[in-house]
Parts: sequence; C-alpha cells; structure tokens
Amino acid sequence: MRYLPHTPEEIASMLSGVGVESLDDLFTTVPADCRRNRDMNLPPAMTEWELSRHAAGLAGANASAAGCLSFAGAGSYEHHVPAAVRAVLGRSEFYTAYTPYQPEMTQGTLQAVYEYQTLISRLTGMDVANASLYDGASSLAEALIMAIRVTRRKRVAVSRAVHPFYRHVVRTYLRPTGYEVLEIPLLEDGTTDLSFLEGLEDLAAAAVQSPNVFGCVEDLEGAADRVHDRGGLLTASFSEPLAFGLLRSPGGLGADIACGEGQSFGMPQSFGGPLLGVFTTREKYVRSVPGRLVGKTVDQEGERGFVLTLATREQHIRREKATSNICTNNSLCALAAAVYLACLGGTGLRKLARLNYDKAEHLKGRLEEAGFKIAFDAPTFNEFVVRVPDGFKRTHDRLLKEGIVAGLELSRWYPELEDHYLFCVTETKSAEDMDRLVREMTS
Amino acid sequence: MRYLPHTPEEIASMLSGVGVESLDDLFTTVPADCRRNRDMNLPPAMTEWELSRHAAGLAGANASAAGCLSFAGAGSYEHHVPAAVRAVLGRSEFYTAYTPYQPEMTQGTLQAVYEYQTLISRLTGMDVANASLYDGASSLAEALIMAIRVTRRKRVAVSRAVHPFYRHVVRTYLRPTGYEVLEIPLLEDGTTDLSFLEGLEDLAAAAVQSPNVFGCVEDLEGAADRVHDRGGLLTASFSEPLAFGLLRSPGGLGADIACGEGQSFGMPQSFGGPLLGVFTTREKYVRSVPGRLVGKTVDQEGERGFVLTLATREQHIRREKATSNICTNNSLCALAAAVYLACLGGTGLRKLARLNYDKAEHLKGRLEEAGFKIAFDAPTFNEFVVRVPDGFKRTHDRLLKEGIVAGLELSRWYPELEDHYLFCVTETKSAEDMDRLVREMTS
Amino acid sequence: MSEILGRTGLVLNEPLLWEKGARGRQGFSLPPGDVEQAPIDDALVGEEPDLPDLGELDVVRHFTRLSQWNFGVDTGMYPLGSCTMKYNPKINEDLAALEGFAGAHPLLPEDLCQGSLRLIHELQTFLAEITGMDAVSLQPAAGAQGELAGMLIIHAFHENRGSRRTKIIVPDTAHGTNPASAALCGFRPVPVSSNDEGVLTAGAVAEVMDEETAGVMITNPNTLGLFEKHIREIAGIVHDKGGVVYGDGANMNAVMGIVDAARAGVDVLHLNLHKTFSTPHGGGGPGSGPVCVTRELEPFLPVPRVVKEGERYVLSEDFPLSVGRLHAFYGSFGVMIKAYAYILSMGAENLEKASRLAVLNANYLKERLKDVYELPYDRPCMHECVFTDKRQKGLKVTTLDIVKRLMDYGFHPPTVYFPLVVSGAIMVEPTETESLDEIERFIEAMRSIAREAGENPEILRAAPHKCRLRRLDETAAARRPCLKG
Amino acid sequence: MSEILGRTGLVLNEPLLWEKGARGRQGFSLPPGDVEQAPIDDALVGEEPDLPDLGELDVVRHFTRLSQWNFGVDTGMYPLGSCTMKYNPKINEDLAALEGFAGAHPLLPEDLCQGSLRLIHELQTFLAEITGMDAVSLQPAAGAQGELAGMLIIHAFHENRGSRRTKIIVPDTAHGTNPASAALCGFRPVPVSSNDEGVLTAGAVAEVMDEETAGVMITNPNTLGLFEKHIREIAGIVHDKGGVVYGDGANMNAVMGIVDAARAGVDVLHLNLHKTFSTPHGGGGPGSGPVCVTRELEPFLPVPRVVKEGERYVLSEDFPLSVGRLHAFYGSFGVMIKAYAYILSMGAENLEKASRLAVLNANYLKERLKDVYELPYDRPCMHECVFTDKRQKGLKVTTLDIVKRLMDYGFHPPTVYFPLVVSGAIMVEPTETESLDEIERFIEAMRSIAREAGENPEILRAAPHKCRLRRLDETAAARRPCLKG
Ligand SMILES: Cc1ncc(COP(=O)(O)O)c(C=O)c1O
Ligand SMILES: Cc1ncc(COP(=O)(O)O)c(C=O)c1O
Repeated sequence: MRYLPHTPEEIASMLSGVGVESLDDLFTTVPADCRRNRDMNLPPAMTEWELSRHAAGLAGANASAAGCLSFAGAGSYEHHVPAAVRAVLGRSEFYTAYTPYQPEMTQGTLQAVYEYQTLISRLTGMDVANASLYDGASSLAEALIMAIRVTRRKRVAVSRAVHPFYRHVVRTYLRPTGYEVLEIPLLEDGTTDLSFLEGLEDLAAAAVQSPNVFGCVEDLEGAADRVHDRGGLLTASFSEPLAFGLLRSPGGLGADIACGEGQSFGMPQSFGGPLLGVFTTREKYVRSVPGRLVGKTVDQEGERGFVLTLATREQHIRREKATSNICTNNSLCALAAAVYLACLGGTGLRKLARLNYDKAEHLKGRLEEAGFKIAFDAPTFNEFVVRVPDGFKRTHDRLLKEGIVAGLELSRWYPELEDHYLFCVTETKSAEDMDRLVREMTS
Repeated sequence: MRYLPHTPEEIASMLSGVGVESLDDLFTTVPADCRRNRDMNLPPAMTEWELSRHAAGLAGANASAAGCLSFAGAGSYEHHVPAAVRAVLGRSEFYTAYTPYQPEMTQGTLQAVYEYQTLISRLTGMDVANASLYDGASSLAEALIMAIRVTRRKRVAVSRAVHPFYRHVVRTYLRPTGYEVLEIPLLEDGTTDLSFLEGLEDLAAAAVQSPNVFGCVEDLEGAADRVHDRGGLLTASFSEPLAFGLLRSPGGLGADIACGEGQSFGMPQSFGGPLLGVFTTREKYVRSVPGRLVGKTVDQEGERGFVLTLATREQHIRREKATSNICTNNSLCALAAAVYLACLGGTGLRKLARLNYDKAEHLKGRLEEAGFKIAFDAPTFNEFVVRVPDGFKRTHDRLLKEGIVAGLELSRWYPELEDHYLFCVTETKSAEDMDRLVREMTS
Repeated sequence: MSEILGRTGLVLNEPLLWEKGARGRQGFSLPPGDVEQAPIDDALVGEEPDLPDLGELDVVRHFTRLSQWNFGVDTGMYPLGSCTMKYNPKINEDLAALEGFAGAHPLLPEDLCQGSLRLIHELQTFLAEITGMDAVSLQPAAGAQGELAGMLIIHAFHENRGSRRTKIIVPDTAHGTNPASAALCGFRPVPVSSNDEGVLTAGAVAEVMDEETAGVMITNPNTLGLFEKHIREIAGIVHDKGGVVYGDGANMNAVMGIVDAARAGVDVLHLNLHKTFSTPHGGGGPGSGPVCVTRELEPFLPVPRVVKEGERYVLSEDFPLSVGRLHAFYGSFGVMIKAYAYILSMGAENLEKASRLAVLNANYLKERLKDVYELPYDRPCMHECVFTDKRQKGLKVTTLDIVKRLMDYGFHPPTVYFPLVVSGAIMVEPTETESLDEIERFIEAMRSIAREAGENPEILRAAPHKCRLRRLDETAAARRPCLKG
Repeated sequence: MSEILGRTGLVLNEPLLWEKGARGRQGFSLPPGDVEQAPIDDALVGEEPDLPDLGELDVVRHFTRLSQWNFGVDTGMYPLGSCTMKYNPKINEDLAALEGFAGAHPLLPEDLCQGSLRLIHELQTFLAEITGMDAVSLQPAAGAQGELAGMLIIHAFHENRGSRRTKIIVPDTAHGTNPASAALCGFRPVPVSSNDEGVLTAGAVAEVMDEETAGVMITNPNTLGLFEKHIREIAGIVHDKGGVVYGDGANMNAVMGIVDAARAGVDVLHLNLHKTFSTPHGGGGPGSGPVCVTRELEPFLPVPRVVKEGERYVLSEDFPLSVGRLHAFYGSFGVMIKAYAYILSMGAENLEKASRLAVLNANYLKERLKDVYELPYDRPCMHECVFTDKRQKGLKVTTLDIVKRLMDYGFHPPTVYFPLVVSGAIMVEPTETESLDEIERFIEAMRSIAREAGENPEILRAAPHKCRLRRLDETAAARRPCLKG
C-alpha cells in the first residue's frame, strides 16, 4: 500500500529493535476481552483509479452549482471563488500543518490568521475577531454562552428571523444548561419585533440576524438600544457577511458580539461544510472570547512575529473553566476568507456587495411584474421572500427537473409561511438567468 | 484588470519619473508607418467566470478519456497519472520558474532534472540523457542530425515502422539540408526489413522504433549489428517507453542513440501536447548532444549542487555552430516523468509494464476467439494491429457514437494496410472493458 | 546521508496585507453589472470597508511567501503527539474538489443530493464497523464537538430515564477538551488519577463512581500512549451505577482492526477524521469529529440523520429523543469525502496494518531513545510515547529548549507539556506513514540534541537558530494583546 | 517597509532519489491483474530497471523540499530580460486541466475534437489579429522551433520560386536561437552590427543584402530593448532583393496593440506564448512558439492546419507547398489553452495596456538606475533595458557578482552577458505585472548593491550569502561532466 512505507525487512529489523517477535506482540497490553472477535467488514481496497471513478459517480449523482441554475441561499451561498484562492489553499505548507502551537515553524499560518482577524474586525466594525469557530450556528451558540458568562444572567432571546438551523443549534447547546432561550417574534415586514424585549428581566443577550433568514435588514441600532436598556448584550448574527460590503456594519450599529457564517468568502458550498464560524466582539470582552486568538509579538531579536495568545482562556490550560471546549477550529477556511478578501479589497467588496443587492432588486422587480408578490416590505440584501400562487409547488418541482432551483420553500421552517419561497440572487446570476427563471416560473 | 496592478496615480507618478507626459510618449521611437491603423479586434474581455464557463463548454465538446472507452494509442497513451504527480507539478516554485540559468536560485529544478536524466539513463540503458526535447518526433530528427554531424555522413535510413508523424517531422527537419532520408521497408511480420541496410553507403544512422508503430518489438540487436557494420549509428526510437519496464532496453541492445516520447510517464494526453522528448546517447557523444544538460558540481564550500553544463554546445554560446537550436525545452514534463518514475520505482515499473503486456495479449486472444485476425506475428507490447472484416468501418463509426474507440484506422498512414486497425491496451482497461469491446465489435 | 536535515536558505520577508497595495488595485474578476442600479435607503449604507486593494499577483505572492514560513507534513516529519500527523493523500484533495461535491447546495431536495447522502451513509457504516459501535453521526465539526455531542447524548439519556446526574469522571490524563466539553453540558468533572503504570484502575473509578455521576470519559489508548487495559472492568463499575462510558477515540490510530470499542464497554465514542482517517489538519482545521454510539444510545444522536430507505438516502429529523442539531448543516462534508476516500483506498487489511505499523514506529522510537530521555512509563506503548526533560533539567535545559532545537534539525517538535500529569512531557507520535529512514533520522537528531544539552546547553536555550524568526515571546503577546493591525 | 526582502530561514536538505527508499516500497496504485499472465519470449525480457522504490510520501516530500529550493514568479520579482516573466494566472492552470482537454486523444475523428480544434482555430485568429499577420500555425513547440518553422518557410518560399539562397542576415544583437535556427536550414548567417543608437540601419543591411541572401532576421523590439525604427526601410531593401523579413517576436510584450508587424514589413514572425501570453515557463518549458505569416507565405505553413469548414473545424494536410510537420501532433495544446484564456481574459484594451505598462515599468526603472549603472544606450526603451558593469569594473566587481548579490536581496537576477554586443550586460525586464512597490524595492536593492560595490566589494564577490548553497562551480561541472548518479 502506497501510504505504508515499511518493507517486510524493515519491519523485521524494527521488531528486533523493540525486542519482540511479531507485530502481534506489540499489543500484549490489549486484553482479549477488548478485542474484535472478527475482521473488519469493509469494501475491498480500491486503487486510486477505481476510487476516482467511484467518487466521480457519487459526485455526478448530485446537482451542483455548475450543473444547474440555482436561486437557493438560506445560509449557503453560491459565490464565485477566484482560482487564486484555490491555488493558495492548495499550498501544502498550509493545509498539511497543524494548529500553530510552535510559532517559529508556523509563521505562515499565524500571520495569515492575524490578517484574517484584522480584515474581519474591520469589516464587521468590531474590536476583535477570533481565529475562527466551526460555523455560523455554533458561533451564535458560543456567543450566547459567552454573554451568559459575562453578564451572569440566565436568559437569552433569539429572533425568530435567525436562521432556523442556527436557532436549533443554540437550543441544542443550551438545553442541558438550564438557561432559558426565548424566541422574539416577527413583525409583518419580515423583521424582528424588538418590542418583545421591553421589560424583559435577567436578559443576558438578544440575538438578531441581519440580513435575517428572509434576507431582510434588521434595525440593529434599535435592537442595541433595547438590549442595552435591559443590560444585555446585542449579539448580531449573520449568514451573509458580504452584506457588510454595502450595509452598515454590526459594530457600527452597536452590537456587542457579531458572529456568523463566513462561507461566502471564498469557500465552496460543499453540501454545507466545512464552513467558517466568524466571531467578533468588543475589546473589553477579549478574555471571554471562545476559541483561538493570534496576537502580535516579537522574537528574541525584536523582529515582528505572531503567536497563539491568551491561551489561559482555553481548554488545554483552563480545562472545565475554559471559555469554550473548542480546540481544532476552521483555520483553513479562515485562510480562504483572508485570501478572498485580499483579492477583493475594500473597493471590490463594495462593488460586489452592491452588485448582489442590485441583482436581487432586479429579480424582485421582474417577479413583481410577473404577478408574484414580494412577501415583506423591509429592505433586503441578496435574498428575499416571494409569496407564490397556489399550486406553485408543481411548477417548482417541474423546474427542479429542468435544473432550475426556483427558491427554497419556507413552510418547512415557518408553517405560517405556506406558499412562501426564499430566493437568493448573487453575482453568479445574470440578467438573462433571471429572465429565464421568471419565464419558466410563469409558463 | 486584476493582472495589471498600476493605479492611475501610480502611472502618473511614474510618467513624471520618466519625464514624459503620457503613456503614448513612451512610444516615440515607434515610427508611424509601423503602427497599427486600427484597434485590435478581439472578443470583449471575459470575467474569470465567463471564461470558465466558456472553456468548460469547449472541453465538453471533446471526447475525453474519462468520457469514453478508448483503445487508441499510436503515440499518445492513456495511462493513469497519480494525484501525487499533479500535486508536485502544481508547486508554483517549479512551474513559474524559468530555465535554471541561476543555479543558486533553482536547485529544485536542477536536482529534479538531474534525477530525471539519471532515471531515464538507467531505464534506457544509455550513458547520458539530456534535460528533454520537445517530443519524440523532434527528438528523432535531432538524433539523426546529430548522427550526421558525428559521422560526417550524408544519409539516414528510417524504418517505415517508425511512427508516421515522427518520419514526417524528420523529413521536414532534413529537407532543406540536402541530406538523404531513406525508408527501410517492412517485413510481413510487422517489423523492419533490416536487410535493406546491407551494403548501404554513406550511412550516418538508421532509425528503428521499438516497439514500433504497430506495437511490434523490433530486433534492435540485429539492427545495431547491421548499422555498425555500415559505420553508422543505430538510433532507437520509441513512443512507449513503458515497454522498457519489461523488455530489454535499447542501450542493452546496442543503440547509439535512444530517443523518443515520454508522455506515458505522468503526462496527460492533452490533445497531443505538451509532450516530452527523451534523448539519450553514449558517453562519447556527450559533447554532441542537442539541448540542455544538468551536471553535478559543488558550491564554494564544497556542497553538492547542480548546474546547467556543457553550454558550449548550445545556441546561446555557439550560435550557428550549436548542436541544436533548442532553447526552451519541456522541463516541466521531465519533472512529471521524474515524479512518475519515482512513484513507480523499479518494482512498480516492471509490474505495470507486465500488466500492459498481459492486457494487450488478453485482448489479442479475445479478438482472435471472436474471429478477428492479428495482422502481425512479431511479439508486441501494449499495441497491436488487427485485420478487420470488410465493412468494419461502419461498426467502428457506430461504436464511436457509443463512446467506444475501437482502435485507429491504419490506412490513412499505410495505404497497403486497408482494413487494419491499431489497438492499444494499457492498465486503464479492465478485462470487463475488453469484453465489452469485443462484444460490441461483433454485434 | 547522516547530514543534518535542517539548514538555512533564502526566504523572503513579507509585510502585512494592509502594508501593501494601492487604492483601486483589483485582484478579483468583478462580474459586469448587467442590471440597473437599484435605489437603496442611504441610512442603511455603511462606509466602504477599510480593506487594502491588491492585485492578483500581490495576493498570490503574499500568501506564497507566507506559506514558505510554514512547515507541514509534506515538508517533513511532524511527530506531534495526540495529533496523528500522517500523510494526507493527494487524491483525496482532488476528489473533495469535484464539482458535484464542492458545488452542492445543502438544502436541495434529497433527489438532487443522492451522491452526498450515500457517501455520508456509507461513511457512517464504515466507522461503525471500524469502531465496533452500532450507529454514527458525522455531524460534529471536530473532536471537541464530537465530545460535546457525546456529553449531550449522555445528558439526554439520563434525562430520558428521569435521572439528573451532575458529575462525570475525567482522568487527569485527559485532553483539555474533555472536561471543557463536560462542563458545557453542566457536568462537573471529577478527576481520577492514573496509577503508576499510567493507566486507570477499576478501584480508582469505583471510589468516585456514584448515582450522581453521569459516567466516565476515557481516552483509549490514553494520552500517555498506553492502552487502558482495565477499561472493561471500569465500564462494568460505571454501568452498574447506571453510568455511561464515553470513549475519546482521538487515538484510534493505534487500534484499528484490533479493538472493539463496544466490547470494551464504551457506549459513546468520538473519532477525529483529521487524525486517524488522514484528512489534513489545515493549520488548525477544519476537522470532523463523528460520534459513534451503541444501539441503546442511538435514539439520542444528533439530527438530521442520513438513513437509507430502500435504495434512497434521506435526511431524517424524526428522532424525538435526539439531542438536536449541532451544525448549520450536516458537518464538514468536504472532510468526510477525504476520510471516505481513505477508507476505501486502504480497505480493512491496510487499516489494521496502519495501526500495527503506527505502534511499531512508536515502540521502536521509544526503545531507541529511552536511554537518553527519561521515559516515565517504560512499558509497551501504543501509537505514541511520552518522554520528559527530567535528565536534562539538571543541565538547565527544558523540554521547550529541546524541541525548539529540534527545529534546527528539520523536524516539527512533538507535543509538549501534555499530558499534564507528566512534568515536562515530550509526546512523540510518529504515525505509520513515516518510514524507517525518517524515524532513524529523528532518533539521531534527538540523540544529538541530548549530547548538545551536555556539551553546549546554550545552543538549546537559544534555539531555534535556523528558522526565519528566533524564539518568539509568548508572554509579551499575552500581556498586551495585539490581535489586529 | 524598507527592510530587505531576502533573509534566511529553515530549509531542508534532501538526498537524491536513489539515496532514499527501500526495495519493495510502493508509491503507485497498481491496478489489479484481472487477466491471466501471458507467455513472453524470455529473450525479449530485460532486467528490472534499476530505479529506487519509494512510498508516496517519500516522493511528495522529496519534490516538495526540492521545490522549496526554487524561486518562481509567485515567489518574487523575476526580471529576467528577454523572458517576460509576467504573472501566470491561476485560472489558466485550472482550465488547462479540464478533463475534456487533458484527457483528449489527438487522433480521434474530428467530430470528437471540436472543442480543441475550435480553440486552436480561434487562437490562430487572435494571434493574427494581435500581430497584424494573416495566418498562423500553432504547431511549433517553443520559440526556437517557431524560428525553425520560419526558416523552413523562407527556404520553401525561395525554393518554390526556383531560387536557392544560402545566406541570411542576422544582427549581432540576435538571440542565439536565430543563427542556430538559420543554420539548421542550411543558411549561413551574415552578421550585421547595430549602430551606436543600438539599432540596425538601412545602410548596414543594404551593404550585405544580395540575391544569394534569403532574407533578414530581426528581433523587434530588439534585445537591447530598443525598437528597430528603420525596420520598414530595411524591409524595403530586403524585399527589393527578393528576400524575406523574419521577425523574432519574442519581445511582443512591448508592442501589443501598437505595432502592426505586417505593416512594418515583416513577412514571417514567431511569438512565444510562454512570454507575451502569460503561460508559465515551467522551469524551462514546455512553451509554444506560433509562427505567423503574411498571405503570401501562408501556403508554406506547417501541416496539419486547423481550418474552419462551415461550422466545423477540421485538420487539413491539403497544402502541397507546406514545409511539412514539425510536431508529433499539433504542438503544445496544453500551453495554447492558457494563452487563449489569457487573451480572452484581457481583451484588446488590456492587452494594449499591458504593453504600455510593461514599457512604463522598464523606462521608470531605467531612469532610476542609470545614475549608478552604466546604460550603454541611453534612449527611451521598450519592455526592457540593458545596463552594464562598466562603472563597477574598476572595483573588480562584475555583472555576475552584482546579480548574485541581488539574490540576497530577494530578487531573481536579470539576464546577464546577453546581448553579446554589450560587455557585461545586465538586461532587466520587469514586465507589466510588477507593481510600482516591487519596482521601487528592486531599484532600492540595485542601488544598495552599487553602494556595496564601493564600500564592501567582497560581499558581492562572495555572493550569494543567503541561499541554501553558495556560488556554484560551473567550470568544474563542465570540465568533468557528471550527468547522472
Ligand atoms: C485526545 C484528544 N481528544 C480530543 C481532541 C480534540 O479534538 P479536536 O481538536 O478535533 O477538537 C484532541 C485533539 O487535539 C485530542 O488529542
Ligand atoms: C529574443 C528571443 N528569441 C528567441 C527565443 C527562443 O525562444 P524559446 O526559448 O521558446 O525557444 C528567446 C528565448 O529566450 C528570445 O529571448
């Protein structure tokens, strides 16, 4: 086997170096009653070529972005990924390294993550970003747990317009702790009913997503005021950070924690993972941040360098008192985001965000002309909800067969939104694509 | 444009540094009568994404190895290329470097090419290999020119069983020189009629390909005797060097020059190029070798290192008296071959060659069982000629539509071989694939 | 060649991203604006983000140079204990990049995702088979989230039985994620010590196990590289008191094809695909930490689960006792592809062989180094062995000095100062993909460093000497944190 | 940052392939033998080749380490004159690897190759448009083979007219491939000198042009980086005597969208796709050297040619006057894909801009360095400029010393000692993809080296200091050639 370099002669000489007779003898400390009583039953080993063909078969059994015209978003976005991002990520010095525990040998990862932290802080308007978490969902859960720890309070309120899977993950994380998770209801216009927060006691944090799961831009400033009023922290969640290329940043609007998903920044959709948990907060909470942080320092000769820092927050030092249990994070995804943002720059990011906005508005207009109703009045970024006529499900299914994904049905998550579909339009969709969609939706 | 970094401000400041007013002013030395009188008419610039889609469309308009079941060879072979080869070739330190003129900054390329030279010398049984030429065809032309130079004779004889395109290239190279190119006829068994060489005067070299274009193994030893008898050099050509994993090497059989194509060693078929011109010869001719050579040396502190050497043979020093005009060669292809051969090792190469041999023999047998005739009696490696019944062309065309390439028609090159098809079987074809072929050919 | 692997060569300096570039430069291929500019409420619009504008070559060079300051498995031996830094096969990278996988949206109807779902389902089955457990969820995004999943399952299991348990037994040798994951679920970790052989005894567990205790977390092989040979007895004790046995399977690389975790008494176990199953670590992730359970705990697995209905694969949330969802979608699918490819490439026989050779490498190295480095537990080890700096301490040379010096020899350092129960630990895990030649070179380097510690300790204290930077000041970094530029 | 780019860092030693490995190790995934072993005549069978057996990780590490001893465009500025070391876009690499291209067999019926044939045909058209020439063959595998194609065409052209011409005019500034290619066709190169402005004069050509002379080979812009401004007049003289004007277009990067080669009098021209059109040099190839001709010479182009018949693309050999075939198939198709992608990415406007910026970069650099390095031709240059070591010679510092020292500063050296007409030439071609920041850094480095030449010449003579190896002994290598291990 090409991954196992030992020849029989080498094995024999090593065994005698160890002073045993056989490979079996190395396992004398494993008691019989812990051992398998039969061989592993796995498919026979494939050659590289059999495997490639097999995998291509599986991949071919999926609908992929290149193979269809998809207007699906909802937390996984189809954006163009520059070849340069893939090329950088393909550098084995990056992807075959471990977490940079030994800074002298991992300055590449460390500087890149420091740059990621910086770019993300600037983009979100926050003071500090960590080195990444798993995804937008666990990032939100970690944020609420941090808020509970920081405020020493017991309740969190989460907008119903936060991505339903993020809310589910929050419930999963918090269920055994006994902390209470309230749901903030919706308004008619597709945004969160912030009045719900008024008078709430013992509020550690409220979580509002903007743009929210319907694509609607929330009044984060208003949310911040109300949450701060109750002494809690505003956690601004997001699934589409590209929005901050155009819209006011959560930091600028008063969020105490801004956290969410970074997949839009240079990662393939990859059936939903790996993703990039973005986590940012204010300076004053830095010692409560979950996950790794890279900091600047100097070497013995005073040269600038970077290290993992504030490790005393972390599980390997603090164990059960750590700010989180996270160890391996999603570093290579953070690298992807750094490279992607470096390719775009401020100028490019603004233009790309604007393009996403314009294209979504364009489709809105075309759909309205065609007789569809835009469900919510609140401004949106690159996603929006369409109220479809009765029986549209059949059209939707027909289009799927033609390789067109005419949005995602919302009723599975929001029973009250029967006949509502969530449409996403990114820079990958041309005016012509949208024309085709509308034509097909009405034919 | 993302490849052009200059901002307008930078351009302005640079212009003033140069002391001119505008970019146009930089071109005052270009007379008006040399200038274009209209703008270039090219398609509008595409984005990375438009281009990707466009290219995928073109690529999709081809039949590719993965997309069909092909038994075509004839100088371009479908072999498995390990992912490790692609990964190494993707290292930008290799592929974005130039020819290693400055050895201190290009030791990677230099050592790799030195290793390539060594592995190829060992495989062919020859004393020296150069750093590569363009392809098997020009390699043969260069070999014959070298033989003419070395022997100071005026005639070369080339077997009719040498790949017809290689022969064509030889004619192209030699046509203006006035040297004579004779064609050595074929025997009934698919090999070269070496008796043709008897009594030939002024023979600089004879070129025999083994395995030849029909896949037949030639009697190189006999050829060497006869050529040496006439005072000429035996040039052993090849298009499938994998054969030397199993068969006796040209060096061992007495060739003075062994040259040919190396595409089988880790290069994709890529519609016929880039290829790898392999060129090897005897020690005594080293100063007559065309192309670059990498040699071992030491640095100022005595450490082992590698440099381009014997440059006095080359055009940049010798100009019109150079051993060849070649400058840029196919270095990255040589690297691919080195990585490929390193993956295989002697053990693997032997096994793989044997597998190719066995598979081709298997198909021969199956076809014979099915009533086809194997055209030639000489032993073959992984290609062989089948005599097909009248009207097979229609079957062939039908199979093409089904994505099966049932060999290549030989009559376009050998009018005398009407109804003869050349079949190639490599390790990429399973017994089942061959069953399918035979089934389809007979249905 | 007995010449030292490490030496110096040309590397390039590279500023921070925002110290480069020029406003208006472009490194991205902006699609044309083929629609009209839509009106937008000015009040919503923020300032343009303050990110540097760079050209594509600026970006490529920047990160290429940065990469050259890094060391990966492809560069050289990376014997980081507890991390299983084995070779990451190249073909697996190619397969994960296939458009049908990389371009797959996670929320399309199941009929459009049969390839992904089948892969997940098969990988679940393979991992169940390899561990001996009954059911698997691939949702956890890394080992620690796998642990969390396990803790949640244990919590839900007890809750479902109407019992509230507040404690969990965690040995002192456990990885920090174990107590941290337990704490996230509200469990109070109760420490137990390993014995002088480096393993847990049934007696020690019996002493603390009670009906307030949810169970025990056992890493097996443990972080000393030793097999917890009393695990079945321990499991018996825990089970008798209604507890659950959690197995940290991060060290599975030692025992594939050898141990049956379920037979050993484990009820719930996590794996690290980014260790045992060859997926690359990415400089710190992404990983994947599947959680594997016995039939009894299956109802509590995270949802959605991928199940097979006839010939179709579907996502099901229909598990009312489930702990719920842990990931925004289904976990690190891109990582799963690589682990799946690895298992299919290896087959049962080679997986077992991999474990045997990993253990052989570790034992060989242990035997060849134990005369110069203190080996606190001189017993047959599994996939790794733990030395200490005890014999060097008298020379005022520490573990840190020793491993920094190893860099000059061209090796990535082992894991250090972990596990905590051993003072000055040097935890070496060679993995099976290191050949005897590399192991010998490493041994030579370590022996040479031991000699240097005696002859010229200053060279160790000042190490590394050959890296682009000298030893970095971690204390200063923590004292005045500067986390962005 | 005005800190020096180059510094030292950790790199690894690596033995030769055959100094590694162990017999029986395997780095290749051998397909199963699913057929019977066939008999073979023992007399045919050779010994097993003596190649080292390595594992996949052995191989990957070996070549990864080797790569780290190399410097490419992605590493840093590579101002190698006459080589146009511009950025090699990443997307182009991806496109060339598309299975439909990479897996295409060259001999399938044309209906199965329409994608490849169309690409070739369109690229032919683009190059004709860019150069102003009428017809193009992409068959030559590199610049020198393009020259050979040109010489063959000129030879065939004269032959077809019943004339035998034995000489060809080649300026002394020409690249070595020019006389060598001419000689391959049996032409005797007749040298002419450039004038004190660095260009050819009509008078000089008139003096040697006669009816035995097949034509002239002109590199324009020439290898001094200067535009041959008398080219039309020279072409007139050559044409008047029945000769043909060959243009070496390797330096096309200076004049895209500006010069029309046909209008300038060129009859046949080669291009280097691996220079002007951004395809990577691969450490010395593969390249692609298309040959472009006027209508009059079109009949002589190599066959097969890709022609369009209605909506179909076909390969045609039906050109009885053709010089014949130059390549085993159709040339470096994989390289063509990248050049095609580049042209489509750039469009007309950006191609022209690229030339303008290439010329701007060269002129800026020239102006900023000419006070410290001798500039033998102090005139507006095109894409490159040529300095010499004249002012440093008195300090016993040579061109070689200067450029070896440049390595320590983190730059690849310029081309040196070429063109031959300038003693101690230092030929700098920055290309347009270098930003002003990089150009400034390079200027700073060159100025700093000029200072060092005065203050501490020994540091130059002993350079490089930071590379893995010190200066290599090329003389020893040539004296006792050792070409294999
Ligand atoms: C024994 C052990 N358990 C758990 C973990 C946590 O795994 P991860 O880093 O994937 O969260 C690790 C990783 O270092 C480990 O070594
Ligand atoms: C001016 C000039 N002509 C011709 C050539 C030859 O091109 P190639 O190396 O592709 O054969 C070169 C390459 O260095 C060159 O600079």
